[in-house]
Amino acid sequence: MLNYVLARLLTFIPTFIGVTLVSFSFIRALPGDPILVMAGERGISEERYAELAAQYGYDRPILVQYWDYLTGVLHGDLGVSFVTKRPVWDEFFSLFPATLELSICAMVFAVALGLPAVVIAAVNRGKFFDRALMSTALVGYSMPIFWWALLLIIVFSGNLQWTPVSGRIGLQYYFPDPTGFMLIDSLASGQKGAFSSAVRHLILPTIVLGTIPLAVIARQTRSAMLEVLGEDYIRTARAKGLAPARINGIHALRNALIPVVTVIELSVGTLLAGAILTETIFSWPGIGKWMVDSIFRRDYPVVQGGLLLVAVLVMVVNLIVDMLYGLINPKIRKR
Amino acid sequence: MADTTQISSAPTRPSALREFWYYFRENRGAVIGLYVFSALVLIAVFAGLIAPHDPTAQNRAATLLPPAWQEGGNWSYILGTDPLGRDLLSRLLYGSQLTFLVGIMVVLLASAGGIIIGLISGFAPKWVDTIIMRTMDIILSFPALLLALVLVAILGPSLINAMIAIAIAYQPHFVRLTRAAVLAERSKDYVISARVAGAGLPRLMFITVLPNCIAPIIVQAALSFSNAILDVAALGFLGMGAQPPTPEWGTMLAESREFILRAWWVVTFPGLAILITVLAINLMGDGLRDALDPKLKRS
Amino acid sequence: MTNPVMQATALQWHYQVSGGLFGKPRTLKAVGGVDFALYPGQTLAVVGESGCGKSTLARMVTMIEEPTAGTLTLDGKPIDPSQWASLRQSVQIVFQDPYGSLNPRHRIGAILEEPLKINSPDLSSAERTARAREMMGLVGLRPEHYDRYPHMFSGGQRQRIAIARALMLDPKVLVLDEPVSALDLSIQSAILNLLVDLQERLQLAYLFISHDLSVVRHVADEVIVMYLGRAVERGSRDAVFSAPFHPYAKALLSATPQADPEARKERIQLKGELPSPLAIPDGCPFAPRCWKVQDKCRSQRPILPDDAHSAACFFPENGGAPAAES
Amino acid sequence: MTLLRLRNLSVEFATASGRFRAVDGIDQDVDEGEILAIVGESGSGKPVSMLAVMGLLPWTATVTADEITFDGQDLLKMEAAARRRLIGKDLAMIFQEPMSSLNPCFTVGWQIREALRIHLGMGRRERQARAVELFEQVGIPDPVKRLSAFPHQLSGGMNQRVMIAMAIACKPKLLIADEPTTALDVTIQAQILDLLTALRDETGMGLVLITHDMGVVAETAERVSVQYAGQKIEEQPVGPLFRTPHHPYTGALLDALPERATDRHLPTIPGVVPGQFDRPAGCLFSPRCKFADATCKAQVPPALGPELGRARCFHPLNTDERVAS
Repeated sequence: MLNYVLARLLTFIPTFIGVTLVSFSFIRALPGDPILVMAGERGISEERYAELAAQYGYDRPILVQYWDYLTGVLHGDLGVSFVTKRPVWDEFFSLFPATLELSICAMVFAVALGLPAVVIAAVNRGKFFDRALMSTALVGYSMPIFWWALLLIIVFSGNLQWTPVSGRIGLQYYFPDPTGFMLIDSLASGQKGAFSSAVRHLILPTIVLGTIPLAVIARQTRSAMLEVLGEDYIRTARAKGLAPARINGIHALRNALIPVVTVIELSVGTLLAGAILTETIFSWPGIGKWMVDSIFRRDYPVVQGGLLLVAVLVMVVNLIVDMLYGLINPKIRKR
Repeated sequence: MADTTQISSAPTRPSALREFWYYFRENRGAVIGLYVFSALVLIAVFAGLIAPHDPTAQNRAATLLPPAWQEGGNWSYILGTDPLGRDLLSRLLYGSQLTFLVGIMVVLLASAGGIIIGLISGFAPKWVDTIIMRTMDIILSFPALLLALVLVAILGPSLINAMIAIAIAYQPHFVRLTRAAVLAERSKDYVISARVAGAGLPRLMFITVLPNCIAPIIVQAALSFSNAILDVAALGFLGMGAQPPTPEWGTMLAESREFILRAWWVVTFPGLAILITVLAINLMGDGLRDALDPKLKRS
Repeated sequence: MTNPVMQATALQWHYQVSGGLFGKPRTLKAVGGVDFALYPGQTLAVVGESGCGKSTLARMVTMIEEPTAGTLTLDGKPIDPSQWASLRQSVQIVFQDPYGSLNPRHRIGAILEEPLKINSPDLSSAERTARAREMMGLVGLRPEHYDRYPHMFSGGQRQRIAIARALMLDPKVLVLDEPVSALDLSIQSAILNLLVDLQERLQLAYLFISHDLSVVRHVADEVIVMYLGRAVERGSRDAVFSAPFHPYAKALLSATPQADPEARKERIQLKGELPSPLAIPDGCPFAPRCWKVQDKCRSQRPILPDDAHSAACFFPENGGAPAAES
Repeated sequence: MTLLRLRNLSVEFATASGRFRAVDGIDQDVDEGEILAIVGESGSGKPVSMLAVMGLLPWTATVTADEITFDGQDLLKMEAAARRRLIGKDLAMIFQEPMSSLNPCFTVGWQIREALRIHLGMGRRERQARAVELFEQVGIPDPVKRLSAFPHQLSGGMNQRVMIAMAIACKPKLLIADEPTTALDVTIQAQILDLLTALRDETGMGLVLITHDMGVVAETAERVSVQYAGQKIEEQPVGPLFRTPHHPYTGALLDALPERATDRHLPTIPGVVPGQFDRPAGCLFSPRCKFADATCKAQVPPALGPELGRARCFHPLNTDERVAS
């Protein structure tokens, strides 16, 4: 297991360097001169140009620039936003809890609904519940989630007026946010109605963001279960006279979870891509909306830094999932 | 050789194609998906003949008309009109052309590149393989939509750039899949036989191994087809894909977003069109997987 | 006696197993020094259990794997990897699994003609087809099989196709890697007969690899018994089967079930299982499982003597000559 | 005494290309404490009848029978839950691939203790003690340590011993072994076969050995049932079967053994076992049989009397009129 962890950590390093290379070359790949782009339509004097070039180090060899960039990244220096003039690093971490809160809620929604449903479906294989679940999952999987969000808004915010359309909490509430998680901070503030407002703001984004992972988990777990149910050791379990519920719930599910963990790994990217759309639609002040806004504002240091941090985030989550994979797979754990 | 020559002929088994069709047909959803998909393809091909109006023609006198069956509707605009008075149905019909174009182009670009890189990776020495796989890891670290957004930001928003960006983001899936299939096939005896017979590397790659790796690639292609449609629509929705007045479904949604509480049809129909198309392709993809994946076959 | 068509001297194949990040890489000796000679029209059988290195030996002989050490000669000329391409025609192989050894996407005709296409590109396609059809007749396939795909055939017929393909290049040596192990008894005999006929007619040298002693007894002229990558006994078929010298060979023979209920015999029960090929004992590799092991066996490695019938054992059975120490 | 009684058992599978009859009207008795071998080549459906008894067939299979009785209990009429209490306890089975037949996610000890808990309701301590005892009984060295191993940490032979320990955990009356040694090396095969025979001698359980290896049959079995294309075509005690087979298929099979060869050329059986698409009308062996005549090709032969090994044949071998060549 230790070897597995270390070997996995070692692959992290080249991937990390590659990701920094991609985000570094992002500015280089922009059509036109980055300083001219920075200056915008106002134009720029030659002295100012040279000054800026020296300031940003654009006059030095490309390798030196990359080295500076890399060491800067490792020290938490991702540059300063053109628009807000705040360090990208600070902006990222002030917005990150909002995305994290939403993503965790969506994942919990997907797993808590998906796994039990699949086990029940596997027991009743081919019967109505199984078919209904799988059809629903396929529809969910095919859903353009930006449209799904609009539909939910029409019904729940427009017609029924149950849920707010945007933001994380009602405008009337104001309290300090030490954790950045609105659910926790609203409870801690002790203000009446704050928590329920936070919850109501969270419901629709959670459903929208959780839909695809839910569909993916349901479909993948079911096909993993079907595959596992055909294995020799399931026949052995049946030959022991075990009840179907025990065979499905313990012998099969335990094995089926091993491939499902890797599915979760692949859906991290999907989740973040979904966050971009969900946050934009619900004006959720998180990383996704920040990135889209920055792309529109041509705030390149933010786009560059955000791109890097999102990629590193995906890598870290994948690393954690891989460790988890090693833990639940005895063939790796006990080698 | 008296007693070795006489062997009764092989039992007649159903042909591979017949068997494929049997398994495909057994999945009722897949057959429905196939019918819907075929209908959509026909619509896309003959959009110019079916569409009642020019998709970009604006009728200032008839903006935000509801669908014909609702009060205030007009049968010349069956599904109603958008805020600029353009016929929704015609725009949807023309939009299907773009949708299929996008799907096909993305799948072609991503799979062609992915298959070749995957084949190389599966046959190359370990260090080349490692470099390729790490590179794919790097691309996979960026969420496809974000990567596409950023690439489009660099290249400028357009449908073509969106397709290229999405194809790049999908490529690693084809690389990984092809490589895994190649590695599984490469250790089989028939490949070693070909080597013993003297087959060189190109022959081994393209004639011996590749045809046996096609099944999972086809399934992945179907998946990528539907995902590409979703992602291009999402880019359009974010304003980074096809630009107005192109009748692209995602772009149409974005244009009419502000009217969602006033005119449900301008939002509902483009989204429904995306959902139905994607659903039909995914249903077919499931059928393909069932029919091509021997692991799930029961005999 | 004629000259050997192929000769192996001290053939070895080692394999580096990484010991993880901190463990030092260990060497797996899949084959640790084997000598043999193949003669036209003769069959050399290599027997042993899984992990004894017999399949690795097959891969070296067919030039799929380069030997780590030792030499392999063909018609008296040493084989060098740079000449593999031109020498491969002379050594062909038939595999155990008739289902995995034929390309499922190619027709039988294409499978048979592929070796010609690669090695004799100047042959016209009509000539190739004629050769393939002739070969199909030779191995007992019918002309209409030419256009069929492998999945339409039974295991026995596929094995005929595999044999036909191996013979398309007129090889001198045919490596048969468990050619009948996957076949049913009623099919096995027909394939064995075919192999016997082909050998007589084409004067082929067979390297017959098998774990099934009753099959080996039927087809072999010479026998090598392998254990953990080493030849522990070598001799003519009759000598090895009637009076095995090495205790392992004796145990193997006694463990092989005989299809005769009346012949109740004493079975030698071997202790334990095969050691890991990464941890081959220092002395005699068989020492941990041997019932007559002595201290000398644990510390010294016995060398297979260079006699017609010999065993790598210090205390051989049935009056064999004791082996020398290494 | 008869432990297991099957009458007119048939099993059909629904496949892509129609229904396939894997077992065709088999009658079979297994007595207490005996070793019965079921032999046949691939495609003869030999494990299917026993899987049907165990209730282990996939859902595509349809089982029909006039009678399936085990130990005086009618398995056909039994409730699923009651049947599960029987299976794994009085009626146990081991399989061909020991590596894949054990659940890779649980330790072998956990898997054995599970059987003890479900069927015997033993306490934690008791289960552990019994598991150790079972490992010693099947000859696994260092049982306490091995109990906490996962299947992938053990060799194939060791895993088969674990399977056997699990099967005999509740002292079954009948143990069905489906090709228990096919995946193992010869020397390990000898160990496992000796272990199974010794366990039978010790516990008096019945043993059904399903195999294709005539050598294993000759050395282990007491009674042999020969199957061909889903039918039982002959049944005799092991000695007479090898000496005087009555069905031409049995005879041809024995002749094809290389160790019985008298010549460089072996006697062969032309053709292959009929499959789903080429089932002959009359005797299933008639297309390959050198004695077959028009009757054989047209009519299904009934089973003969016990003095002729219940052979399903119109022209049995080794009768008084015609002595084997």
